Amino acid sequence: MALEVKLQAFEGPLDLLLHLIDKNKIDIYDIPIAVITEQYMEYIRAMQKDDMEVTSEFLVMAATLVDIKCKMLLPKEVNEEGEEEDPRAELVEKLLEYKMYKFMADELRERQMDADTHLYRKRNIPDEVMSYEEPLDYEQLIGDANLAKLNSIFQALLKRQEDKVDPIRSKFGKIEKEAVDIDQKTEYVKNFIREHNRFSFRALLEKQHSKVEIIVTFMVILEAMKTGELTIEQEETFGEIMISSNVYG
Amino acid sequence: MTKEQGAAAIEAILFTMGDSVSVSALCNATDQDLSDVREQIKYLKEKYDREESGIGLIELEDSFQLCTKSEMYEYLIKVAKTPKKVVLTDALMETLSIIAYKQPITRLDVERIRGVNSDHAVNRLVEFNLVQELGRLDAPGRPLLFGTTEQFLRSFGVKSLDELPTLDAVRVEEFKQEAEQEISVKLDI
Amino acid sequence: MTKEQGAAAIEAILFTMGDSVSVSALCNATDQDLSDVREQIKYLKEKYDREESGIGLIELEDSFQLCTKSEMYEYLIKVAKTPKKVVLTDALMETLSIIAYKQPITRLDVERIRGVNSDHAVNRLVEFNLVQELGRLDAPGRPLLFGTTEQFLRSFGVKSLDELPTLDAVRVEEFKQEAEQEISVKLDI
Repeated sequence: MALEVKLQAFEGPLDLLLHLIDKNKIDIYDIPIAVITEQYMEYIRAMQKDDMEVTSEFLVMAATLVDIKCKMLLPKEVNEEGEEEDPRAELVEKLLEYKMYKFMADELRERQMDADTHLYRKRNIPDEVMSYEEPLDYEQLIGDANLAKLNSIFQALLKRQEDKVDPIRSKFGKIEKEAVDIDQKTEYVKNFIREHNRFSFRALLEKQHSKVEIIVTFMVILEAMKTGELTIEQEETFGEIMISSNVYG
Repeated sequence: MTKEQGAAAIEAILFTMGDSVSVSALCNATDQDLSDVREQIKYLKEKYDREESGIGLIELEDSFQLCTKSEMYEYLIKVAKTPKKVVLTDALMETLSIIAYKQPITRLDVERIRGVNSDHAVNRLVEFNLVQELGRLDAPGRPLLFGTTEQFLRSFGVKSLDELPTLDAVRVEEFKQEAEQEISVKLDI
Repeated sequence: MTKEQGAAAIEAILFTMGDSVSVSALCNATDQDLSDVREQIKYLKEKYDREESGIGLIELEDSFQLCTKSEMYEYLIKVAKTPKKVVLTDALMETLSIIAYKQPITRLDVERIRGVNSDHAVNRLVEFNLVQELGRLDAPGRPLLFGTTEQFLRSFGVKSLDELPTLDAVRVEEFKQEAEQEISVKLDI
C-alpha cells in the first residue's frame, strides 16, 4: 500500500490505530488485524524514512499487533469459563477508552471557545479598605495577663539574670588564651626527633600538655612520615608506636 | 439586612476581589447565614440576566465570580487587552480530558490510557494552571495524583466537575450494537 | 443598538478596563455617537444609584470608571483583610514587665535585662499603646526613655504605678542567698 497522504503527527500509537480504523471505515469491535497491521507497519516505515522520531511506544504497538495476528492464526484460546478468547479484546478495550477521551477532548475544546469570550477583572481593593486598621481589642490582647502575672514574669527575669552570672568565673580576673606557636612546636618536635633517634610516640606526647599541643605534635609526626623523614612501627594492636628517624639516624 | 442590601454587598465584594469568592467567605463578610446569601446570589443572577447588564455571574464549585457576558466580547476586543488565549495541542487536550474525567489520577494511568509517555503534557497543564497536584497515591512509590483546577472550570465554562459533558451514552450503545451484529460475520485475517 | 444594549456594552467595557475610560473611547468601541453614549451612561448611573447595587459610577473629566460604593467598605474590609488575632506573647509580656517596673528605661537596658535584642518588642508595645516614649536620657547618644501608658493602667486595672505589686522583698533576699550559696559550694572544689 502506497502512502500518498502526507504523514501527519500522531499522538501515539493508539491515535495512529484509530486513524487507520477510521480511514478504512471498519468497526472498532471487529478489527481486521492483518490489514491493520500491514498499514500500521507501513506508517512506521514511512515515519522512519522521513526521519521522524519513532518512539518505543509505536514499536511496542507494532509488536502487539503482530502478536495478535499470530494468535488469530492459531487455534482459539479458551479461558476458565470455557469461552473462546478474542486476542483483540484487550486492544479493543484500550482503543475504546482512548477514543472516548479523544472525543471528550473535542467536546471540551468547544466549551473552551465559548468560555474564552468572558473577560474578568483584576483585583482592585480601594485604598480606604487597604489602609483600614482594625481597632485594637485590648481585652483580647491582654488575654489572661494580669498584674500578678506581670510581677511573676519580672521576678523570673531577675532570677534568670542572676543565674546567668557564673559565680566562679566572675571571680577570676582574666582568662588568657593559651597560645601555641606552631612553628616553635614544629621546631621542638624536630629537635626531639634529632636527639632521640628512636623513641615511642607515648614518650613524645608525655612532654605535651594541652590539646592543641598534642594536635600539633601529631600533625608534625604525620608530615615527617609523609616526607619520609620518619618510619613508624607498631607491633600489635594498641601496642607501643615506635618512631625512628631516617634522616638523622 | 434586606435582600437588596445583601445583594449590593455581595456585588461589591465580587467586584473588588476580581477572583472567585467562596460562599462561606461571602457569609462571613456580610455576617449572614448561607440561605440568605444564596437567595441574594440568586437575586443578583436575575439582575445580571437582564439585557441591560453587561456583567454576568459564574459559579465555580460553590464560589462565585463576576465576568463580562460573552455577547460583549465584540466591544471589548476593541478596547481591552484580551488575555492571551491558551491554545492547547491535541496531546494536551487528550491528557486534560483524561485527567478531568478520571481525577484523581497518576501520571502512569494517563500514560496507560494514551499509550504514550505523558509527563511533558501533564507538566504543561500544571504550568497553565489547568491541572494541579492533589496529593499522593497510597501505593508503592507514592506517585503524585493530579486533578483539575478552578481555572480549568473557568476556562471551559463548567460550574463543577459534575457538569462535565458526559460521553454520549447513545454513541456507546451504537458501538456495542454494531459490534454484536458483526459478531457473526467473522473477520478475514 | 437599544439603550439597554448600549448600557450593557459600556458596563462591560468599564468592568473589564478597571481604569477610567474616556467617553470618546466608549463611542469608538460601541460605534455610537456621543449623545447616545451619554444617554446610556445616564441610564447606567440611575441603575447604580439604586440600593440593590454595590457598584457605583464616577465621572472624572469626561472619563468614567466603576467603583464600589463607599457604604460597602465594611464588608470589603472583612474579605480583603482577614483580621489577625493579636495577643501578648511571652516576649512582649517580659518586655512590658521590665518597662513597668524599671521605667523610665532605655531600649538598651531592656535588652541588658532580657539578654536579647528587644527593639521589636518595644516597638510592638508602643504600637499597642501600652508603652510610650517618656523623653531622652541625658547620656551619650541621648537614648529614648520608655514607660507605660494610661492604656496600660486601664488594661491591667491599676489606678497608678504605685499600685503595681512590689517585688517580694523576701524572694529577692532568697535569690541573693541562693546565689551566694552556689558561689561558696563551687569554690569549695
